[in-house]
Amino acid sequence: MFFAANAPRIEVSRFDYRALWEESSTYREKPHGKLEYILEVEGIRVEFGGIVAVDNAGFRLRPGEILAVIGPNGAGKTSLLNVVSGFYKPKSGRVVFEGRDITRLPPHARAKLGLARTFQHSELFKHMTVAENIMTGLEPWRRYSIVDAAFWTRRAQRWEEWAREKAERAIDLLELHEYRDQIVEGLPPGVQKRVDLARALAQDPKVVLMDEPMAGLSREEKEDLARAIVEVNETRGISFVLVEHDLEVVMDLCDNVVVMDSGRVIAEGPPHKVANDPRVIEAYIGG
Amino acid sequence: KGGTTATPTASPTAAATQTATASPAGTATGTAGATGEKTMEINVGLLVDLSGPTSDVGKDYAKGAELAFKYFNEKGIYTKDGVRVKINYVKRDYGYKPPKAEEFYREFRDRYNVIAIVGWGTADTESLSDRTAKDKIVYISASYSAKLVPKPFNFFPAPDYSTQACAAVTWMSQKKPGATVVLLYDHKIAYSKSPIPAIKAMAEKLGLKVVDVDLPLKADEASAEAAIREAMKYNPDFMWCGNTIGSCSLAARAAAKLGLNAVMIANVWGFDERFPELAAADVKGKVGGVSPWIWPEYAKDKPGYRETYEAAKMAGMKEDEVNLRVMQGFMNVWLLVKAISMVDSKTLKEKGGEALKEALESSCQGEPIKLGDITPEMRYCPGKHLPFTSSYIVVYGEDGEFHFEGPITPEGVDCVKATLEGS
Amino acid sequence: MLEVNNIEVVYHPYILVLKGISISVPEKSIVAVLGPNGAGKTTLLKAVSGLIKLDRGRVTKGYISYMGEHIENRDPEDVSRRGIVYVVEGRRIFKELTVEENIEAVAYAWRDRNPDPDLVYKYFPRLRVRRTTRAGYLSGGEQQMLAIGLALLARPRLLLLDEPSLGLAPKIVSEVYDSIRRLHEEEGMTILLAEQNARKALEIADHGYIIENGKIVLEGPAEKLREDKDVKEFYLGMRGAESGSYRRAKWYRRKKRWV
Amino acid sequence: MGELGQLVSYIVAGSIMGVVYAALALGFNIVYRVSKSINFAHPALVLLSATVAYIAAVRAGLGLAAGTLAALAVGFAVSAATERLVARPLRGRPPIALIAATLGVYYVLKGVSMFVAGGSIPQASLLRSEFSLRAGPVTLSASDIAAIAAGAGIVAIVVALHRLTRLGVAMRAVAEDPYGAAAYGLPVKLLTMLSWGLAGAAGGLAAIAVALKANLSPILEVYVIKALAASLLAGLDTVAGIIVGGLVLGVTEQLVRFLEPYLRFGVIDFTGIHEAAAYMIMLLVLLVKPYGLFGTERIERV
Amino acid sequence: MPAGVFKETYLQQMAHLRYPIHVYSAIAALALLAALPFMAGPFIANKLAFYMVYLVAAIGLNITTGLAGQISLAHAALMGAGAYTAAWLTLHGINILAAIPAGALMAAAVGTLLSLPSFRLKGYYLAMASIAAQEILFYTYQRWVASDQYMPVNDDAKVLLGLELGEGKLLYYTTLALTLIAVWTAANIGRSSIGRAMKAVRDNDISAEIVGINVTRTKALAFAIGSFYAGLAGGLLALHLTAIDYDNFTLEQSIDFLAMVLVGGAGRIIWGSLLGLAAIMASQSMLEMVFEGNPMYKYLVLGAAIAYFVVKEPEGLIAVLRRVKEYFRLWPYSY
Ligand SMILES: Nc1ncnc2c1ncn2[C@@H]1O[C@H](COP(=O)(O)OP(=O)(O)OP(=O)(O)O)[C@@H](O)[C@H]1O
Ligand SMILES: Nc1ncnc2c1ncn2[C@@H]1O[C@H](COP(=O)(O)OP(=O)(O)OP(=O)(O)O)[C@@H](O)[C@H]1O
Ligand SMILES: CC(C)C[C@H](N)C(=O)O
Ligand SMILES: [Mg+2]
Ligand SMILES: [Mg+2]
Repeated sequence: MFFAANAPRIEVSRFDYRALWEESSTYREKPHGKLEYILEVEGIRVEFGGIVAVDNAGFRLRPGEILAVIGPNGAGKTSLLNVVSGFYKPKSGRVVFEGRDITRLPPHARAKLGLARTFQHSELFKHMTVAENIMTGLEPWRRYSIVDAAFWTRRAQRWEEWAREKAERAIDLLELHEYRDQIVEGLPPGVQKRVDLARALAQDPKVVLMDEPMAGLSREEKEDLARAIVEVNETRGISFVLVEHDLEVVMDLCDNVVVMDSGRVIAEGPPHKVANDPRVIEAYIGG
Repeated sequence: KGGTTATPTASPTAAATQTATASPAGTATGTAGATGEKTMEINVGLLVDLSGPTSDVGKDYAKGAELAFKYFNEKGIYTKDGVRVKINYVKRDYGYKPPKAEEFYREFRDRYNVIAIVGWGTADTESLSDRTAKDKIVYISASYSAKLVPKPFNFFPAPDYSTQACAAVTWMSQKKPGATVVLLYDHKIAYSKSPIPAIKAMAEKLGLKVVDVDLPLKADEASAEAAIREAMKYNPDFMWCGNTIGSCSLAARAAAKLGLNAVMIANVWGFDERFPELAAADVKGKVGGVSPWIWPEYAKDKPGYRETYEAAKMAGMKEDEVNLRVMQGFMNVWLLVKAISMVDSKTLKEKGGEALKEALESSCQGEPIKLGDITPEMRYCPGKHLPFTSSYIVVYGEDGEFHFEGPITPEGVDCVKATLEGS
Repeated sequence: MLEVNNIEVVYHPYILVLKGISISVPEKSIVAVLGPNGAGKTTLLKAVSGLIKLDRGRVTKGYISYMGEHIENRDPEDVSRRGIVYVVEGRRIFKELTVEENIEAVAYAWRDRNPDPDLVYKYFPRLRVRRTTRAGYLSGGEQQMLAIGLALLARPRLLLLDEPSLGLAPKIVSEVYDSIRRLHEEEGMTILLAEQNARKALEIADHGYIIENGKIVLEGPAEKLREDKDVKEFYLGMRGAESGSYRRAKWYRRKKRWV
Repeated sequence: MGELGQLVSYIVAGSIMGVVYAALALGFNIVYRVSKSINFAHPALVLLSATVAYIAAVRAGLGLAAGTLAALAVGFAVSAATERLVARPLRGRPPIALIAATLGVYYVLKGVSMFVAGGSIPQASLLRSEFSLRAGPVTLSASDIAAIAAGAGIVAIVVALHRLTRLGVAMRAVAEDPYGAAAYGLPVKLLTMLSWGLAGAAGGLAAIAVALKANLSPILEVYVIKALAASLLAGLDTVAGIIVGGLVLGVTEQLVRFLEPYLRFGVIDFTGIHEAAAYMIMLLVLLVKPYGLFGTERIERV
Repeated sequence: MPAGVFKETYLQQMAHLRYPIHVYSAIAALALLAALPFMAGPFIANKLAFYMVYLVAAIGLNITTGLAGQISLAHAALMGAGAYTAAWLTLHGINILAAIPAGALMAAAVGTLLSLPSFRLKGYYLAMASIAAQEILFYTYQRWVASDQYMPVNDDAKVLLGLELGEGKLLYYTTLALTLIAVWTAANIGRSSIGRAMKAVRDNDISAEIVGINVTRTKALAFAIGSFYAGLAGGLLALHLTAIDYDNFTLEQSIDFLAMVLVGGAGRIIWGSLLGLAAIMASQSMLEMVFEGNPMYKYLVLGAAIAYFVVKEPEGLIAVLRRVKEYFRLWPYSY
């Protein structure tokens, strides 16, 4: 596929983009060889003025795994995800990414390490085109200064070319060609979700956190999105953490499931096992 | 300059006959009209404040200047060699904002090729003075700032603010030696600050104690009260108000309300016939102002004043509308007209503003200039455009009448120099 | 009770969204409108409630009649006064107000009809506990309940519900649907329901319409729709033997469309 | 008069200004409550109301009562019209649109004020009376007393209106989500327009208060801009809290003014710093406690 | 591999002048601008040069507010920082051409400071913070920086190799040259990744942060760059004027700048600013000429125009221009 190991690299004279590719591209022959867990989240506690939203919860994610976090509304799933992506500061607990403690890191720094995230509601840059949205995700890897930008130096031009090419690959993957130069505001919600994912994938992340990716999508759109997730997971070894209410999707896609209720983890394990856990049925699935 | 012609545009000045058409300075239109006299036209800029913080006095000043233009045009302005000069004036309201003044200055210069400007404010006149000197445009301003005294192209028919203020300080010290004087002025306005160094120098010389208090030029009742409250801390015998009449009258009202018993003397622009009415409080015997001239109402029939009234009548104004401000505007234009009458048409045509300047400066050695009986004999010398040095102190007496005391000529301190060095 | 006759709806300036839709909602029934994303379900409900006006939309053709009166292109207030209340998609409650204040605010609108806050708590007892919490901090299910609860204050005769299950956990979905059923049964409310969750909707509905692309492509009694082959495949995700695994979906591209 | 007496007189003056500030700030808060937006035209609205009041009361000689009525009417009408013509069509657009549009209205109203007064805003007082009350270091003029009455009156009326009816809550609901509110049957348009009108009327009465206190002048609007500090200090969505915001602002300003003479150290001369005091309070509040003392914090979630 | 082909065209797609017609128009416009002082006389040329100063400032605000969405009503005050710095330097014998960039840098520094509130505040709150900042800076200028109301600019510092840059045609050309540089660099910043990051922050700061953009830094940068242009304009002002007066830097001027950006087209750095400038400043000058400087008409006419355009043309005059263009392109058919 487009991201395969032997994808042709652009050769640009005098400018070593190979390093840049290496830095941002997570594709390895054997992804994440040594580490057992790529993301470890332990003992997280989040409070909002007295309300305990997350209470000593956590999960561990193996490289290449698709993990689902499910649980009733208000269980603290989004809050937990926000802690992982850095948007909320936990009261206690830690987030370890590739063996490195990132609990105190600001969100934008985490993105650069390879932790991407999509949103529950469309959080795209609505006045920009699809291509621009995706390219914006590459800003952390910008390799030229404001002076280069102002005078549009070779350096700036080269980088822009590189970024655009990377964006094109994400566009290919998610079949967004027809929307490439359209402003995202007003695109169908399903397409917006795809753009959101493309923006994340263009960053060559190691882990993608997705908050209710399937909410509000039709069956057909859900299938499209699922296909994309499975594909990058299989071909590039990208791991996923999905917060999702659609149990069918969870059962079909995920390797492991974590179930939360009232801020705590009440069960975890493979989907079929969890689905039959009485506590889960009681708290989440219902009779 | 003057080589290219700006696009002739119909200027919308009220009276069509008075509008300036874009034309190089001093176009001789040759023989014109039935009378067969030779005529030429010149353009003059009129920069006034009708809407800004000094519009309380600016509106009447502008009125005075405009009626002077009409009056003299009507009566006929003749150069030394008998060519009739028609003055086209272009009026701009700059709202007492110096940047706007500079914008309009450029319009005057580039679009209308004016050779003289009748101006207004201190900050703008001062900051433009070097440029007007370069452009050789005579600038007759309503600002009598001491800093303009040495400038080659700036003129005014009065002593500078510093010399006037020194007269006031002299007066105070005569009334009560060793008195405490609070200086109320706007610490951020060039006009208000202008005489302060001279006042301080003079006060030191005469042994008076002075204290600064900030009174905004754009004062309102609340801020005037605050200023007076601060002034009361110092138990003053006198106060100097360096702002315009609106602000000074509010200060007087606040003083009356808060029971401060000091006598307040205001700068020329801070005191005139309307003061008691504006103060709307019992200020009898407690306020006064400086004036280099007797006010029109008190010398209606004297030469000079007569012309002012005549012009006002021509413009359809009532007699009691003629006040000090109208006269000041009238005088500035009159000075310009005087200058024109002192040159011959050829020099005027060739040298424009410079000719007028030289004419006025010829008074240094030769015949002095007088605007009727309004001013004493005035002499403008190169490098020192200080026509005379005496001022009256106008006091609003216990009887509710204005009394002119003086004229006083400050002595012992070079007030112009004190200001030039002091800031 | 409600008769939507062949309406066309145009958003400003000329985006035609509904292309001739007719539905009818009999008194004391539950009618479900199903359809994929962007089909026009919300638009239909907005057209009925008058809210399209706020989106600069208009009914340009056809009519909507409620109890024999034409109500298309009226102000939303006017429509709600007649007893039609619309529970907007996406839990549009007043997030910065507490639950109580939410109720108070809406009660203000109906102060002439003696709104009864206890009715809200009766159907959604969970909310009583959360009375003083700001609504923004409620869980998704509670927010949805509050949203429906607020509508009750108006004592509507026709309740328009837009995707009440959106983003809710399965158990909460069941709970919400139970409440809807109770409202229908105990208060005798007529309900028009727009849903993506076809399974749930068809469970409680008497009649269903399927909209795609602004047109009705299928309609019928709920039980009939539940058995329809296409509905089964595309809305209920049951695809014969394969039974539609998402994992396998990746190689399977479907092109079939009704229209 | 001793230092202490001085201080007392400054504090009294500050409190009077505080009441006036509270009345001026009221307009901002009412609009914010119902529209979640700041009406930057408010300063000019106050200016216009004061100008009209002056024309009615002094130029036409109808007296202060007539002037007050005129100001109220003009304030109400202009503000309601602003809502209808500018704010309503901008619903849902980002804040900057309404900021710019109301600034445009601000210009227009300023121009109209100049126009009705014949070309420029006059400097004049609304009330001519030499009556005054004196108690120790404190002197109150007729204007002061009338200003307090007008200022405190309008604040009391509006607070009562909010407290005694559920209008306040309804307004907040409308502000937060006009769309949802309309769906639930709240009379959104009417409520919004009435609220703006009320804000305008409050501005009209506040205009009387401030014009009594500070005279009619082109810089009257500066007081209104400064009153924003009182709004912020109290919290933009409170009504009753505004009185605290106003008093704190007014007294602080006077205290700074009191201290000014002691703040002159040669080159570094803080003369006039009280003019900037309101803005410093504003900045400080925004940086430290943007929602003010009594305001409710916004909820932001992803 | 579509990417390979695309690489060739991407830079072309990003170019400022994409089609031959753009190139020709640019050349024609430049020629016209160069010849203008000879064709139109000093008044028009001076006026145009003066507008250019404000164009540079408007571009600055269009970056801060239009592109990055950080509302600022303190832009005039920032322009002041540049102007006073430049003027002060000339008084100390520094040539104006060195003083102008120094002023711009100073303004950028002050602007960065002013970005502090934006880290926490948005929308109305940020607008109010900027009003406060504007007034505090204004106070500083009034009382401390130039307490004599004006700070003179040294005319001798406006001379380069015996050429008087502050006068006549040279003033025009100097301003033109600096303006063109400013326009070009601003346009470049707009199309760079930095520009995209700013737009991202404007559209959705939360997701920008999560996507990996350092939002705080981007906001600070947006303020810094915007202020840099404001300072540049301030420096140019020092070149034009005989003295720098605080009345140049009032809240009202800041409002005018904001109006220029919004009426012209927010986020359309060059064309939006240009159209906004033409609409606001040029019409203001017209009104001043017609009504002898009376500001009442400015308030009435401009105020109404601002409100009208913001309400009726959300995207600004640029949208009107596009419609006109479209109309002519399709002429004589209506669609
Ligand atoms: N910013 C916040 N301020 C205050 N409380 C919050 C905030 N964010 C979340 N909460 C509270 O924390 C709890 C957990 O919320 P969270 O959004 O994490 O749940 P969730 O599992 O994602 O639910 P859903 O399935 O509805 O999305 C809820 O009670 C919520 O009210
Ligand atoms: N305010 C609007 N202006 C213009 N077009 C709109 C507007 N609102 C909706 N649309 C368009 O109308 C179409 C139908 O939208 P609608 O929201 O009614 O669909 P829906 O069936 O409710 O979808 P969903 O399942 O996502 O809620 C969509 O294509 C949408 O883009
Ligand atoms: C203050 C005003 C009365 C104008 C005055 N001529 C000045 O010097 O500025
Ligand atoms: Mg969630
Ligand atoms: Mg919908």
